[in-house]
Formats: sequence, structure tokens, C-alpha cells
Amino acid sequence: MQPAKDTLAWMYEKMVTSRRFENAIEKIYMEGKSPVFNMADGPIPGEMHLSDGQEPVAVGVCAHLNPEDVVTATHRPHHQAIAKGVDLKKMAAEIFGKATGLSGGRGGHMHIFDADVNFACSGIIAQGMGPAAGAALSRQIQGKPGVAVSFIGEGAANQGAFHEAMNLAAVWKLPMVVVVEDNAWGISVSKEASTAIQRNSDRAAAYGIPGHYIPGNDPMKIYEVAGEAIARARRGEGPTLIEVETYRLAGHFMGDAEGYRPDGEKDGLFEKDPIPAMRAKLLADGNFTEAELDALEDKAQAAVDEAIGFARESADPKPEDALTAVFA
Amino acid sequence: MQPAKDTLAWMYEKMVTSRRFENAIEKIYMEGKSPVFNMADGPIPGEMHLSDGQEPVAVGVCAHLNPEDVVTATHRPHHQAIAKGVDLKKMAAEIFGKATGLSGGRGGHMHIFDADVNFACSGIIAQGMGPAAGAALSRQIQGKPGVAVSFIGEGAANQGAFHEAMNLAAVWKLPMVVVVEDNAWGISVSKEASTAIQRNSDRAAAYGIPGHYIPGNDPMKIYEVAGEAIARARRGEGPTLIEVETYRLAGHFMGDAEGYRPDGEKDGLFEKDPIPAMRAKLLADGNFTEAELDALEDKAQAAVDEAIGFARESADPKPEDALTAVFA
Amino acid sequence: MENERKLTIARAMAEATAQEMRDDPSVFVMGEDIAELGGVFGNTRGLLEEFGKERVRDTPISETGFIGAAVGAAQDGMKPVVELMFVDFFGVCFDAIYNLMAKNTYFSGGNFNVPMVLMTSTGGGYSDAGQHSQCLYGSFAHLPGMKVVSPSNAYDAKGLMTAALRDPNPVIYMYHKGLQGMGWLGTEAGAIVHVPEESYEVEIGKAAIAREGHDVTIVSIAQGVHHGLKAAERLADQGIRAEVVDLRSLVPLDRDTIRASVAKTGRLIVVDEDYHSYGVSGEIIATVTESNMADLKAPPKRIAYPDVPIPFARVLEQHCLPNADKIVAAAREICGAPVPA
Amino acid sequence: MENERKLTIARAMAEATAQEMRDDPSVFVMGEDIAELGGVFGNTRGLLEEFGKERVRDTPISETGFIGAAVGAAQDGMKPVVELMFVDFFGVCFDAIYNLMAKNTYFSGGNFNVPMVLMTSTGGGYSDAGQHSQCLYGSFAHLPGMKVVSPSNAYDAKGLMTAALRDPNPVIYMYHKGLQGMGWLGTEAGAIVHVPEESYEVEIGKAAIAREGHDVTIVSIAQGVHHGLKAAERLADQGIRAEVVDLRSLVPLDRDTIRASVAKTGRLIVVDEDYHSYGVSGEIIATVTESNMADLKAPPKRIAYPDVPIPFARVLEQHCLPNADKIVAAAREICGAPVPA
Ligand SMILES: Cc1ncc(C[n+]2csc(CCOP(=O)(O)OP(=O)(O)O)c2C)c(N)n1
Ligand SMILES: Cc1ncc(C[n+]2csc(CCOP(=O)(O)OP(=O)(O)O)c2C)c(N)n1
Ligand SMILES: [Mg+2]
Ligand SMILES: [Mg+2]
Repeated sequence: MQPAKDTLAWMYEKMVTSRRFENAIEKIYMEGKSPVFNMADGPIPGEMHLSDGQEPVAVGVCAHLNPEDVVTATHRPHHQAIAKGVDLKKMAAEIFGKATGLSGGRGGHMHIFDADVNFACSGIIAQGMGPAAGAALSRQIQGKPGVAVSFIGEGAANQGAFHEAMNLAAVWKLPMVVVVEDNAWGISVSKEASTAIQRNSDRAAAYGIPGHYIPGNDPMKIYEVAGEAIARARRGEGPTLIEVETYRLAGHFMGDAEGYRPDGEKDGLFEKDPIPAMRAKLLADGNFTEAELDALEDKAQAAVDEAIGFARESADPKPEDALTAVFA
Repeated sequence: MQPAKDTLAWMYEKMVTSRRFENAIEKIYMEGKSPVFNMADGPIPGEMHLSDGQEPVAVGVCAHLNPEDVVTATHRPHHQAIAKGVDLKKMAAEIFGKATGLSGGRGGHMHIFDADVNFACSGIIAQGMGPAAGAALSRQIQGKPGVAVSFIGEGAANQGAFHEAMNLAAVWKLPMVVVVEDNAWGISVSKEASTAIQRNSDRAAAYGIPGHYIPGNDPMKIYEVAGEAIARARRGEGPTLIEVETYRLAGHFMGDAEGYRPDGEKDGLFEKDPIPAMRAKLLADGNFTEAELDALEDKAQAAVDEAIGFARESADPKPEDALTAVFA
Repeated sequence: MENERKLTIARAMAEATAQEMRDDPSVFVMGEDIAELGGVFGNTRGLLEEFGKERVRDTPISETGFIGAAVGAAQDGMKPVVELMFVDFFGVCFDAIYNLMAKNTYFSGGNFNVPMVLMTSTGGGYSDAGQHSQCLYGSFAHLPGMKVVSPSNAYDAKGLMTAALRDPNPVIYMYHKGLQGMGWLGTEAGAIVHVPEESYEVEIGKAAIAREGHDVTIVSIAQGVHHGLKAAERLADQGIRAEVVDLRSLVPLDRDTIRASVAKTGRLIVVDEDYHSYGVSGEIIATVTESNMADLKAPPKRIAYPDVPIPFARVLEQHCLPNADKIVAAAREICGAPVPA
Repeated sequence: MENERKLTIARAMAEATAQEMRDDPSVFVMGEDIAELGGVFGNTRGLLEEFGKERVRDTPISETGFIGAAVGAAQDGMKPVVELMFVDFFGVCFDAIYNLMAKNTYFSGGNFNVPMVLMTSTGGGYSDAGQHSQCLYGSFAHLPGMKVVSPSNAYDAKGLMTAALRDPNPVIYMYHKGLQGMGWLGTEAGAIVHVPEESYEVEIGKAAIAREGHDVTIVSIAQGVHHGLKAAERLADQGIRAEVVDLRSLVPLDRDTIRASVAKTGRLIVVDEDYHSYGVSGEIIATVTESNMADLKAPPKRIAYPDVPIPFARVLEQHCLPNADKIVAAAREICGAPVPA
């Protein structure tokens, strides 16, 4: 199953949107943080986990999803949120902690929630697994359409929550797909040091469900495999576990010096940056002209500029609003 | 690897000891609980999980263990404790809540601890997995001999703690063996309803370690497979996951009417009672005479009588002792 | 009374759940042994038969998995009722409870609601030892974002359950095993009371005056209320009129009712089966001291579970538990009557 | 001062650990990112280089697994030091902590000891939102069987760490991110103090008088102590002499020192970055009221984190956090001085 041209265009545009968004955030995050780098300072305080390099997973999977489908994401959620269609302006405003943000500034970058497109995320490793199973169960009980996709990191596959939700989804045949973004690192701990096997997709055997490993951070291949898995879930045939090899081009979070990486590893990764690679492929395949791709990039940049502008101009929340919205 | 005659004798004696012990406990547990069955009453109050039928697993595994080896057991621990060599008198006294009990009455039947033979257990499902991995790690770091065996139920294999400790043991190649006692039920929930695959031993694939399934509640087969796994662990080659088909001949706990069992299931199980089966086999193989086996049974019964007598006669703890031993 | 319809708490809970399930198709129940078995503590009995396997689901032993799933379902328009069999097991799944269920409404700025009920059994007294006998009231009440209720009788049990099921927020529903009405656990007779057949709510966050009095206020919840009532009965014979406040809900906490009672009596005893320190008893005493210090005729007292794990042996456990004797002695002391009576 | 050797808390913790590791081969360290990276918060820096991979181990993201493993190792004669990176993550592994680590000594009647140290970071103030900013002091201190300490400065940090490492019991060692001395988190200057090179212990369970005074007692722990000291400084200018009590340890709690201070000052303010209700602030107020009610010249006050999840946005979070301004206002109020100053 190869993506149609408009899907390819969407995928490329969203990948670029995501990267340009991260570039903008990266720059603004550093404002007010020099000469002394203190997380608490600047227009965007707190931790910041960028998704540079991991865009193929997000677009390859979300190309198959509708707003009604559910996504639970992680502490590194921007690429997934953008691919799922989360409102970019409100998301940017949330990351800035503004009153106009998705949660009025209560959540911030690790807590992006958009009910309109059924997107949620969390700062606790593997926490989204249960909720994704539950959303899938909700659709199954109600006989309503929709699948749930849980994105997690390869490090998260060693958490108990992963195992429990996988078994639940499998034993109840829930319409769920689990996508493991294997960027080879959980902060400073390598997959090899943390995980007893090479491919988490082999853990599908523990639940009697299909498991697929996708090498090469390849958006087309991801599109294909995810498409099958999601279609299978929609047909009521139960969950699938997918692991995707991807690359983390930024540090774990901003401020990470990455001293734990073997020498030269990072350079190799930059050479495999999936965005230029996709551009090259789209051109090589003859499907797109340079002008078409430039136009998509411009559109992406415009959306990012608009969102960042909106976030910058928005007002801070009222301090007392901290005390509201605890209960519905 | 077939057990030598003295090992066979030990296995048979321990199986009988365990069963006779449970028979005694069962009877005494009901004292003071009629006409109204109230758990709080009688010489042995609280929950009571009997191990009738599951003796083969305990002896087949523990036949390979020394006092220095570590066992972590479950809420259903008597057979395992007896096979591991826990002091039977002090264990009985603990189950009666007496001052002479292993823990002076603080633990009771779900909290049997005997440091002399490195035995511990717990009332929380799968809680023993981590400590077993840790004991194995301790031996690995210290270069001291000894393996750790964690016994769990098949229901426990769906807990997060199972997954986390399995991965840890595998990635660190710890001298650990996990033995899943598959009695087909977790209280009223069948394995089929709770577990996405038929055999938990297949979950070994998720950790890149050997997995073995042993059907038929057969002590000889268990002895053989466990022996290999334990030898492997002693050689420093890492953990093994074993699932053993076994039968729960009693209710989940005393007072359980077992209405959830399919009609007739229980009768079928009683026909497969492993103790008469082993007796028959030992006779049929010509290794033992009736008289020899009778003598082993008498020895088992004498040990049980002595332990129960000791427990009965022992004094209650002083009430204020409730406040001691919180800290070392 | 002619039309009396005495129910146990177990049956009252099941009845409220069944009534809501009839009216509201989004309500479903899941947990360990809650379907076929009707719940180890009987509070889901009959539901499987009436509503079928789709809406009444036994789960694997995977509390993190299925409580997390309940949150996902709640955010997706369902109203899950989940059971954590013993509150003591909260450690295997507290992230899903306190960090996910309780916070997603806030984190999302109201973008998502998490309407669900988490039922869990509490309490000891029957020698089930230290991983099956705790109350942990304070552990849940301390953390923001979830309501916490616990009934002392079947009337409140039904009304609180109905209110919880209609609440758009997560509610922790703690039922005490000693009150549940399961014969095999013994039963506090005072918990079995008349329960109207029709549906009704008991407001979450409103305490009840279980007995009026003027000399000393005894504040408690669940089983402790019955200890308080028994103590009050005996104190009455000794000329001390105790008022018993049944909190019913820890979050929200009805501070007004507590304060009004102490304003009247001038004396406070908190009875708490949860651990002594950093919990409910401290909070109630602080609440009163902050606002009504001048009313206090004597220092407040607490009869709480000491800061030790719960032992198995009957003599050990009973030594630690709150009971009417301890309350009577404390009341006499702060009322200036000689102790022992 | 000539021989001053000012260290951050991070370095003081690492130094204490290294010294014990040199003397005691049973000590080993494990946790996420504690080896190669030296700990996200720097408190294990240098250990891998000195002691190697066997004794300084990065773990998978499996807190239940490795904390459970630490218990097994501790029972087997080792002395594990484990790290739970943020205290907020306790929900994924609390069973291993409170139901296993904290209780096995008791359950076994002393048959097994569980000598281990669980280090965990606490605190917010730098916009890390509601799953990375909590203190949860009360959640740990409420449950029996584990000691709970938290230093406010590097001297205590080293001495408490050494004491914890030599304690035969499980010790929860909570270090506040705002005091840790990591530049990227900002640093409270007052936490960086002289630390002797040689090994020493600070007794677990003994509070310190961080500043003497006669008019009002400010009780706190960790970061709150610094808020208290700053407030005391300002209050002194206004003629109010505040005494600041640094608890250092929540379990055991040094009730004597608190009571003695309030006996002297007659006024109490508790500063607590943990949630307001059912936590530390209530316990301290109850402790004082039970014993020293007659000494109290005014109702006690608490400056605690309100009962809401911790928000991300700076203005929201700062609104909720305790600070010197809030303490000054409260102190002036109970000392009968006009508020605002
Ligand atoms: C339960 C829990 N443990 C630890 C952490 C701290 N932590 C945050 S991100 C991270 C690494 C996650 O690795 P992975 O799942 O591979 O995702 P990645 O960061 O590579 O995207 C860790 C350990 C956490 N947030 N939650
Ligand atoms: C974490 C946790 N969840 C639930 C329980 C309640 N419980 C006690 S025994 C049991 C069934 C266990 O089944 P299995 O592991 O197969 O062991 P078996 O009882 O069959 O020996 C359950 C659910 C518990 N003790 N701990
Ligand atoms: Mg990763
Ligand atoms: Mg079983």
C-alpha cells in the first residue's frame, strides 16, 4: 500500500511543520537562558523534549487516522500531536504557558490535550498504554468506529504498564496499535543496556499478536505497515505491536550534552535526517517538483509562524486560575 | 536427569508432608468457625490459601536447591516453604499467630519468612519477582554461589512486576529461575479469560531466554526441567522461565464455593491427585516397596503432628509486641 | 417498621450500580472477580446476570492496565466503575490513579473529564495481616484531583454510590470490609439499615451528625463511626453527651460541620483506622485548631492506628485497632472525668 | 573562612556515597541514568569512574523491577542505594516501596532486615508541571516502616546520607531540586555550605534550629527552610524574632524540638511545599496542639501547596508555591502586627 500523492504531500508537509516547529521552540527556549542556562527562565521554562528526526513515525502512522481515532503520546509529543491534527496555535500557546493554550497553561509541553482530535499525552513513561486500551475498549463496547494508537519510546517497553496493557488489549482483541519509537536511547541508557532483546516487536509473541519491526526510519515503510495494522484493528481483529527504528537528532531534553553517545554517532544520524531524505525521494520518484515541495515547506513555515506569533502575543493566565479546573 | 532414589524419597516425603500439613490446617481452620463461618474466628483466623495438588512443582524445583539458594513465594506458600526446608514448627506457629512463630505472629500464613533457608513470600501478586532478581544480583555482584527462584501463579504473569523483573534478570543475565504454577485459575478468573496466550513459557521470547512448559503436574518432569534451568543459572548463563501445569484441589481460599468452575472440573482433578499418582509410579517402577513409602508417610505425618502440636501449645504474643520490630 | 428494607452495604452498592446501569448505557464495571463471582466482597453481585459480559468484565490481574484503561474509556465518553480489590494493592497502580486519573482534568484544562468510580475495600480486624487490612484514607485524601468517600451504613452506601456514578469527576469509593455485610467477614449490625428502593443521592462532601451531643465531638468515618457510636452510648450512661460526626467524605472535607460541632462541644476526638501520623487525624485536628482554637476546652485527641504495619495475630492486631474502650477513656480524660470510669 | 570547602548537595551526596562504598563493599548504586550520566541531578557523579559498572548500574525504566530487586539484594546482605529519578514517579513502584521494602522487617519479625537507601528528587518552581514537581513528603511519611529524610543544605546532605547508608533500615532520601546545586535548575545559595572532607553522620530523627527566635516558630523542611530563613530575616527588621526549625527528618519526627520551640514562642507556622491537606502541615499542627495547646498565643498557620495539581505556567505555579512573602504575612498576622507590613 503506497501513499497517494496527496497523502505524500500531507506527510511531507507535516514532517516539515513538525521540524520547523521544533526549530522555533528550540530557539525561543534559549531566550532568557544565557549566559546562565537555567530551565526556569525565559518564555518557555521547564523541560523540553524535541522530536527532531522522529517525524516519519508520526506521519506514517497518523496518515491513517481520523480525528475520531485516539492517540496517546509521550513526554516527546510534538511530532505526534502535529500529525494527529492538534490545533497548532493552541498547542504553541500551551507550551508558552499562556491563557489561550489548550489547557490554559496548566499542562505545558508534556501535557498536550486536544479533545477535538482525541489526543492526550503524559510525562510518565508508558502511562498512555492503559488509556489507549481503554479508549479502544470504549469503542468496542459502544460499537463505535475508531482505533487507539499508543506511541511510546523503546525504553518504555520495559515498564510494567506496557506489559499489562498489551495483554489486556490482546485478550480482549481491542482495536489498538502500539507504536514503539526506537531511537536507541532512554535518556543516557542505550537500548542494548536496558532491553533483553533486540527488537521489541518480538514481544508481540508474549501476547499472541502480530509484531512488526521497521528499520531505517522510512516514512513509506511505516505508512505501509501501520496501515495494515490499523486496518486490522478497524476490522476487529485486535491489536498489533510495531517497533520503528528512528533517530533522535536532538538531546534527550534541551541542555543535554549527550556525553553518553559513542563518538561520531550523532554525525551519522544527521546524515540520515529523514526530511531531506524524503524530499530527495519525492523528487527522485518524479512525483513532485521542487516548486511543489517548496510550496509545502512554505505552508508549513507559515503555520508555524502563525502559531508561534499567536503564542507570543497571548496573555498569561491569571495567577488564581491555578486553583480552577481541578474538578469538572 | 532422573532423580536418584534418595531424592525420590525426599520428594515423596515432602509432598506428603505438605499435603498432611494442609489437611491439618484445613481442619483446625474450621474450628470456631461454625455454625457461622467468620474468617476472624478460631485458632487460625484470616485468609487461608491451601496448596493441595500443587506439591509436585515445589518438590520438583526445590530438590535442586540448597539452603543458601533463595526462594520468593506467593500468597499460597506452604508447599514451597516445606520443600525449601522452612522450619515446620515455627511456620505452623506463625500460621497460628503465636509468639514462637517465625515472625512472632506478625506475618501469618501469607508472610512466611525464614532467613535460615532464604525463604520469603508475599500477599501481593508477583511482588516476589523483583526481590528474586535482586537476590540473584546480589550473588552475581558478590561472586557468591546461589540461585534465586521466584514461584508465581499463572495469573501473576499478567502483572507489570513480572515483566519488569524478567527483563532485568535477562538483560543482566542473573542466576534466576521463574516458575509459574499454572493452576488454570486466578481466584474465579480462568487463565483463558485473563491471558492472551496459552502458555506463559512462550513469554520467554520477550526476554530472549529459554522457556519451558511442563504439562501434567508431573514431579519427575518438573525435576528434570528445573534441574537444567537451575544448573544453567548456576553456570552464569542467565534466567529461565518455566510454566508448570498443576491443579488446585482446594478452593482459592477457604470458604470459596468455587461456583465459577465448570461442572465436573473438580472431580476430574481429584482423579489426577499427584500424590497417589506418585506413589503408584514409585511402586510400579519397582524402586520402592509399600513399606518404604508407608514409612515416608509416617515420617511426614509425625513431622506435621509435631509442628501442629508445637503451634497449639505455644503462647500468644504479648499485645504490645505489635509495636516492635518495625525497624531493625 | 413495616416498610423496612434492610440491606447490607454490599447489596446497596450493587443496587445503586444496577440502577445507574439501567439508565445510563455508558456505565460499565470492571475488575478482578467482579463478574462471575460478583465481587469478592459482594458489591457487584447480580450485575453480570443482568447486564452481560460486555458491561461487566473480569480483568486480568493487571491493575495498572485496567485502571489506566478506565481512564481512557472515561475520557472517551464512558463511565467506568472499576474495582481495586483491596486498597492495600494501590501500590501496583497508583500512577494510574493519582497521576493520571486524578490529574487529567486539570492537565487538560477541562478539555477532558474523567468520570469514573474506583471502588476499593478497606479495613482490618479479621487477621488478614499487613497487605490486606489497611485503610489508607490519608494516602488517597492527600492527593488532589479525586473525591474520596466511605460510607458507614447501607443508606449512605447507596446514595454515595449513585452520587459518585453521576459525578463528572473521579471518585474513590472506599468500603470497609467490617461493614460490608459479608457473613464470612463478620458484620457490624449498625451498617445494615433501611434503604429505599428508588434511586437517590447522598451529597459527596457533606458530613452527617450520626448522634447529637454537647460535651465532646467524635469525628470519624466508616467503621470508626460505629466505634464512636458505641462509645457515645456508654458515655451517655456516664453523663457525657458525645456528638458523633460521620465524615462520609474525605475529599471534599466538610470542615464546616466539624467546626460547628466543636464550636458547640469544645472537645475533639478523632477516630481513625488509618495510620496515626501524617493522615486524617492530624488534618482534622489542624482544621479545628486553625479556626476554633479558642473554643477548645481541652487538647484534641486521636485514636488512630499506630505507625506500624498491621500484624496478623489477633492479639497483636486488636491491640492496635481503635475501639470503643479507647474512645471512652479518651473522652473521659478530656471531659475531666476520672479514667478508668 | 580559610578552610571552607563549599559543596552543593549533589556533590555532598556523591561524596558520602563514595566514602561508604570505599569502606563497605556491600554498598552499590542503581537507577536510571545514574552511571554514565552521574544522575540527572548529579548526586552519583564520579561513582562509575571510581567503582565500575558492577557497583554502579544503570537500569531499564522499570522502577518496580529494580526497587524490588534492591529489596531482595538488601535482604541478601547488600546495601543498595537506588534512585527514583523524580518522586512523582512513585506511583509506578509504590508497592515495592511501601508494601515490600518498608514492611518486610516487620512481617519477618526481624528475620530479615532491609538496609537500603532510596534517593528521590522533589520539588518544583521551575515549571516542570504536575508530574515532575511534587514533594509528596506526606505520602511517604504517612506509611510505616521507612525513615524519611530531606536535607536543606550540603552539610546535612552528606551527614544524612552517611547515616542513611549505615542505618539497618530503609531510608527514603528526598533531595529538593531547587537546592541541589545544578545550575540548570537554579540554586538556592544557602544550600551550598562548608562540608568537611571526612565522613560524619547527621542523626536521622533530629531536627535543627536553623535560626533562633522568641516570637514565632516556623517549621519546615528542605526548600521551605530557606523560605523560612528569608522570612525570618525580614521579620527581624520588623521587630519579630522568628525561630526556624529545620525538621531534616519526617520519620522519625522530632516532636520534642518542635514542641520545645513552640513552648517558647507560643506561635506556629508550618511551611510545606507538599499538598495542604492530610499531610505534613496537619501533622505538625496536631502534634503541637495535642501537647502544647495552652502555650499557643494564636491559632497555628500553614503555608502549604494548595490541593491542586502543579501547573506548568510560571505565573500559575508561583501563585501556589510557599514563599517568604506568604510567611511574613502570616507571621505578622499571628504576632498581631498589621498586615501588610
Ligand atoms: C515512570 C518513569 N520513569 C522514568 C521517567 C524519566 N524519563 C523521562 S524520559 C525517559 C527516557 C524514555 O526513553 P524512551 O521511552 O525510549 O523515550 P525517548 O525519550 O527516547 O523518546 C525517562 C527515563 C519517567 N518520566 N517516568
Ligand atoms: C496486586 C494484587 N492484585 C490482586 C490480588 C488479589 N488476589 C490474590 S490471589 C489472586 C489470584 C492469583 O492467581 P494466581 O497468580 O494464578 O495464583 P493462584 O491463586 O492460582 O495460586 C488475586 C487476584 C493481590 N493479592 N495482589
Ligand atoms: Mg528512546
Ligand atoms: Mg492460578
